[in-house]
Amino acid sequence: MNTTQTPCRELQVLSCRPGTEPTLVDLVLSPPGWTCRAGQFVMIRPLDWGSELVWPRPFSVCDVSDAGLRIFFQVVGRGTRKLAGLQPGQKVAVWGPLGRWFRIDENRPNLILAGGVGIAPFVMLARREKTDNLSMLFGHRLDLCHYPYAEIADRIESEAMRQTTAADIAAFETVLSGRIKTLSGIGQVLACGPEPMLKVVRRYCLMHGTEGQISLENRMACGVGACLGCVGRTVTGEYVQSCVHGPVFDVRDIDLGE
Amino acid sequence: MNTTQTPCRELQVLSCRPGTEPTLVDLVLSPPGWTCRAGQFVMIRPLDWGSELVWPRPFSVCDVSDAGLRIFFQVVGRGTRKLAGLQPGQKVAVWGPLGRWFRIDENRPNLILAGGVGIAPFVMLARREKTDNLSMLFGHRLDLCHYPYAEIADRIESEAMRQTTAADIAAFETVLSGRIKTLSGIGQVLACGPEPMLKVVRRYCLMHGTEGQISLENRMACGVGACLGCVGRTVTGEYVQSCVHGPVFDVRDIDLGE
Amino acid sequence: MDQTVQLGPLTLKNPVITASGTFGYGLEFMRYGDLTALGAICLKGISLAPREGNPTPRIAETPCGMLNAIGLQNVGVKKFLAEKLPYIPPGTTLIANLYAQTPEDFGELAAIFAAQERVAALEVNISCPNVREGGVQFGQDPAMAARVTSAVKKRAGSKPVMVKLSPNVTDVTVIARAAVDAGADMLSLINTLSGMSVDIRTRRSRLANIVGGLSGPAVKPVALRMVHQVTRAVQVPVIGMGGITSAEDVLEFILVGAHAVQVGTFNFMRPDNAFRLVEEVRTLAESLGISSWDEYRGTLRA
Amino acid sequence: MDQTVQLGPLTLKNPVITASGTFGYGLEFMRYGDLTALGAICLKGISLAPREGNPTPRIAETPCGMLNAIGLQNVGVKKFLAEKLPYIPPGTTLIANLYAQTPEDFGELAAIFAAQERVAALEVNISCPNVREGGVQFGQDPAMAARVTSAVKKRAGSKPVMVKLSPNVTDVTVIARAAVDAGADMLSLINTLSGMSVDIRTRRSRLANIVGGLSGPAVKPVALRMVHQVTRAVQVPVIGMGGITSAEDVLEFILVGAHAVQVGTFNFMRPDNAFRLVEEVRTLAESLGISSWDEYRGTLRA
Ligand SMILES: Cc1cc2nc3c(=O)[nH]c(=O)nc-3n(C[C@H](O)[C@H](O)[C@H](O)COP(=O)(O)OP(=O)(O)OC[C@H]3O[C@@H](n4cnc5c(N)ncnc54)[C@H](O)[C@@H]3O)c2cc1C
Ligand SMILES: Cc1cc2nc3c(=O)[nH]c(=O)nc-3n(C[C@H](O)[C@H](O)[C@H](O)COP(=O)(O)OP(=O)(O)OC[C@H]3O[C@@H](n4cnc5c(N)ncnc54)[C@H](O)[C@@H]3O)c2cc1C
Ligand SMILES: Cc1cc2nc3c(=O)[nH]c(=O)nc-3n(C[C@H](O)[C@H](O)[C@H](O)COP(=O)(O)O)c2cc1C
Ligand SMILES: Cc1cc2nc3c(=O)[nH]c(=O)nc-3n(C[C@H](O)[C@H](O)[C@H](O)COP(=O)(O)O)c2cc1C
Ligand code: FES
Ligand code: FES
Repeated sequence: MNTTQTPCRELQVLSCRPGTEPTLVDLVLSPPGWTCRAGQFVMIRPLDWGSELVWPRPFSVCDVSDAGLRIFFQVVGRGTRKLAGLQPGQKVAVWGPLGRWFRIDENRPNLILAGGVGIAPFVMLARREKTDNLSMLFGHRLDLCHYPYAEIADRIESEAMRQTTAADIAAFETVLSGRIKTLSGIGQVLACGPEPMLKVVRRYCLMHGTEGQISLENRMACGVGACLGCVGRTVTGEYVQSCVHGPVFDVRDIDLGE
Repeated sequence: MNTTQTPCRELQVLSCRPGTEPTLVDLVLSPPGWTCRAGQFVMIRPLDWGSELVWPRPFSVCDVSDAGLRIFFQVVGRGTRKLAGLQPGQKVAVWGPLGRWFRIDENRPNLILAGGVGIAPFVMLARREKTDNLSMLFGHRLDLCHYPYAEIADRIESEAMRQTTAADIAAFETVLSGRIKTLSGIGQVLACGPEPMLKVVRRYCLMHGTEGQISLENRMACGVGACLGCVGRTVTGEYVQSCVHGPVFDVRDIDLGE
Repeated sequence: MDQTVQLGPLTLKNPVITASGTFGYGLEFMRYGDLTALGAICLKGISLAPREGNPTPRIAETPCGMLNAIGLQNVGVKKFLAEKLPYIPPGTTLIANLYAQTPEDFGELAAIFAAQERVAALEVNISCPNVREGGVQFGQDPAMAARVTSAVKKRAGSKPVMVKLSPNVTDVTVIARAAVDAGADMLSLINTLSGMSVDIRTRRSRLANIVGGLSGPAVKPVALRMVHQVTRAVQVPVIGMGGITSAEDVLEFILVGAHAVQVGTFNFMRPDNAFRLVEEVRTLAESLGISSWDEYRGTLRA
Repeated sequence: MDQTVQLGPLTLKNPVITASGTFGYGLEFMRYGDLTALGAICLKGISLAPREGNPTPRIAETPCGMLNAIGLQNVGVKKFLAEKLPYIPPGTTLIANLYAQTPEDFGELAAIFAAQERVAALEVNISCPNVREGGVQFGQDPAMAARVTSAVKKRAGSKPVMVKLSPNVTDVTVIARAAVDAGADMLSLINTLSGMSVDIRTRRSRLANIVGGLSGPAVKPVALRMVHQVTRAVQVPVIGMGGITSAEDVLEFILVGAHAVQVGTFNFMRPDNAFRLVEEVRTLAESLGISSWDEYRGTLRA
């Protein structure tokens, strides 16, 4: 096997910090030597996982540089719980970068809509894009200090809204709708977050005729286009694999089953 | 459930030292508060094992005191490999003490025959027994410093023989045979070690009419007498559970399939 | 929440039963918990005459599971009644697990247990090789399953009869219906899946018997599917099992239609697991706002 | 050691084949290794017309395994030949996996692939629901298995025909013999075990299709047992699969009698696994002093 051919690497854990909010983890792996675009993802599987959890886990690339490959993730189940326990020096199989990315239009306003850990891919985006035409609206449940929000807000115009009550959620939706409407015909939104949020984004994009890109989080077994497990349904009724044709899709193309 | 009734404890790892010979591990767990006899064993299963390895693992109690429950084990497969990676503070379910123990006859010579990690149960025995009528012959493959040999040799008369070549093994067998013969009618042997060694011990015990006790290491699923997986065959052709009727048996009772 | 489960005439304190062959005669677990707190105990399979069982090795560990070929070693019914039964704490709900090689012997055994006040129900293990017909199992042939069931039912007196189904069949509902039509008061499933494990170095099977029965979490998806199928095919209560190791797993089986569950391999993972499970099931059910098992059972949405 | 495996007229470089539905059209894995280094690739199941597959969710993770209910989504044979086949590197040994709902359509597909020089053999997936007979699968009925096999065989020209067996049967040797008697040149097994996984909170199946197929290490003991049974029941080469995730696993299947193996779920665990496995199998076999597969195959001791 030609090793220069394979983008499947065994990277070392450089740090794994569950922070003060233990459900949010900042994981840094040794530099993979990849170039990569915001919105692309990697598949991750520690070498010592055995076979109880057969699948790797998909995560957006939060950032990648000479300092390493950074992943920002939330503990939601067995796999992320195990990943949160990674120790420096442990080895992790990683392949990628996979899938399609967010496409910025530098000549028009680009508004990031991030929800919770959906903020991850935008760390790299904010660091790399030199345009003034980029801003962010961030919805979050936990205290802002637990997210890499400041890193982004230092570079681009950002606003954060915390959602703890139903009233907060309704308020966020109102702001979302307003921002999306404002961009109609003159800009686009880039959205990443939980599915209910994506449904709201899609509804207002269609309602106001605003262009947008959304990143889907479908269950994935392989990440490389082989299992056909990760498919989303298009508005024309076909199934498309989100690992190769996504995870970032045009908001108009995907049927989120609303 | 009445917790005073259950001898199933969740003990903390106090230390887990793979030593300079990484296949031999000295594990100390927080004190279980049991009384226990040499030759008895415990079943061990770390709380975070998940279900890939469904069974707990059986180990002789190497020693137990206020300092903790000590296990001395060899890495031979997946379970022991995982156990060797235990970190201080991790929790382990432990139940025991289980099974029957070595019975010393203080009025006659008792010769310990230990092979490799089969030395484990005799650490406690040597520490506790005040009799002069106890001595040990130890066969080992790795350098003596990797085993708790000195702890025993400090208390009772001991001899060690290293086996690295076929000639060494033959020499050990000759010594074994001689010692067993010497004890015929006047003393007994207490043997723990790999099955080939136990077969040799048994052959000479029967040949010379020497009394003896041997500790069997049969595969165990439960350790408590429920699964009927651990049975050994008696000379009368019955199956007996080694977890409850052993692991220590009278050498004359068990058919080792020679 | 009221944990009670009604299985026809039989009332269980809760839905957690320990599975036959994995909990001995209960006695082995008395150090680890209160037997009377369990829904019931299915006793180790018992035959008319003592059986010495299969040669060793009899067990092997597999990914998320295990194989066993114990061969139904047991002390025989006489010795069980004399030397084991009297020592099981009163108040423990006991289900006898019957094993025989002919329908007639199954009937004999049923008659013996029918006379035992301490025994609440009979479980009929039809997943055993039928020596008279060359390796085919009673549990793989609907006609034989029916014959065994009616042989037991005829002699069981007032004891409810639970027939335990084998998963090693093309269509489990065919056997299920045959057993119910022949009088089974309830069904339990699954018994073990036939499997193998070999050692590439010694070139031997890890079991002296070559083939053994697979149990543990590995089989849970197959078990859930079969329990789901069977609960929709018959009207009698179904007791589900196969790979249960958590309160969530218990609720999964009830969700697809089981009245109660049995836990097997889980008892080996830790001897107090069954006792802890009773509590964990209660806590989980309450946290989900379930007010009775009747309300939750079989409510899987399409 | 010479890794070559002879499957009737078909020679493989080594015994490691990637399983249908888990390796796409091969193209998806070109970044991760050299396709021509594999024993062969079983292509994703292909039907005459394109199929959109089942609704989502289609996959679920289970202990040491996974369930899938993809529903044979595929681009159809025409598009495959035009848009996929030409891009697979020359020198890659390809096995087409055929899926149809009638014996006639199976025959049609076979005829199309018979004309394709690039295709080395045909694998017939008979574990699919037979819509005409209400849910029974071709692979569960010996008569239907035979009909499909001969329909394919008649139109397959010189291509060897491999029939892929379902494990969801009482006696797999009955189906195996039926397929061989109908002309199968070889057999492959096991396809997935029918299973289920449910969410106790949403009260839904984790698969939109409710039921799915179980694969991965969890099923290995069942797979080994069936491969062992089948290799003793028929004379044709048998390709074993089910839960293989290491070189040891590969040798286990060969030890019980398989000529070659397929690896499925393992490809998802890491996309270069199949390539690495080829090397690991070689190393392991050499370390055991095996000089040819013929020498090692089926040498399990009693
Ligand atoms: C392209 C992509 C990018 C992602 N990026 C991030 C990220 O940057 N940070 C982050 O915290 N999470 C991200 N996710 C979600 C993340 O993959 C899941 O939270 C994680 O896989 C959950 O695994 P688990 O074992 O803890 O959960 P379990 O529920 O135990 O997992 C069971 C199975 O379901 C899958 N699964 C469960 N939840 C999700 C989900 N939300 N999305 C996809 N699969 C899921 C798991 O991968 C696993 O296969 C991303 C998902 C995708 C598809
Ligand atoms: C009563 C008793 C006391 C023991 N005391 C000690 C001790 O003090 N120190 C020590 O190093 N070892 C001891 N052993 C052996 C120890 O239990 C095994 O080496 C260990 O279980 C191997 O587990 P594994 O997962 O690494 O091996 P694997 O081969 O991966 O295990 C597979 C299965 O086989 C069982 N198994 C494998 N080897 C043995 C064996 N030799 N004996 C019993 N079961 C085995 C395992 O428990 C497991 O269930 C004792 C065994 C018994 C029965
Ligand atoms: C060691 C062992 C012995 C068993 N003995 C019996 C038995 O005597 N009678 C019986 O009906 N089932 C027997 N079984 C099957 C179990 O009762 C149960 O059906 C099976 O293990 C599946 O459940 P589990 O996955 O929770 O273990 C035995 C299982 C094991 C593991
Ligand atoms: C996602 C997925 C899709 C599959 N699609 C097919 C298919 O199209 N045709 C087929 O014959 N088998 C298909 N299979 C079955 C596999 O080829 C194989 O028989 C099974 O997964 C067992 O092997 P494993 O345990 O190594 O995965 C599929 C399996 C999976 C997991
Ligand atoms: S994750 Fe397998 S095809 Fe997309
Ligand atoms: S280990 Fe289960 S009976 Fe002895």
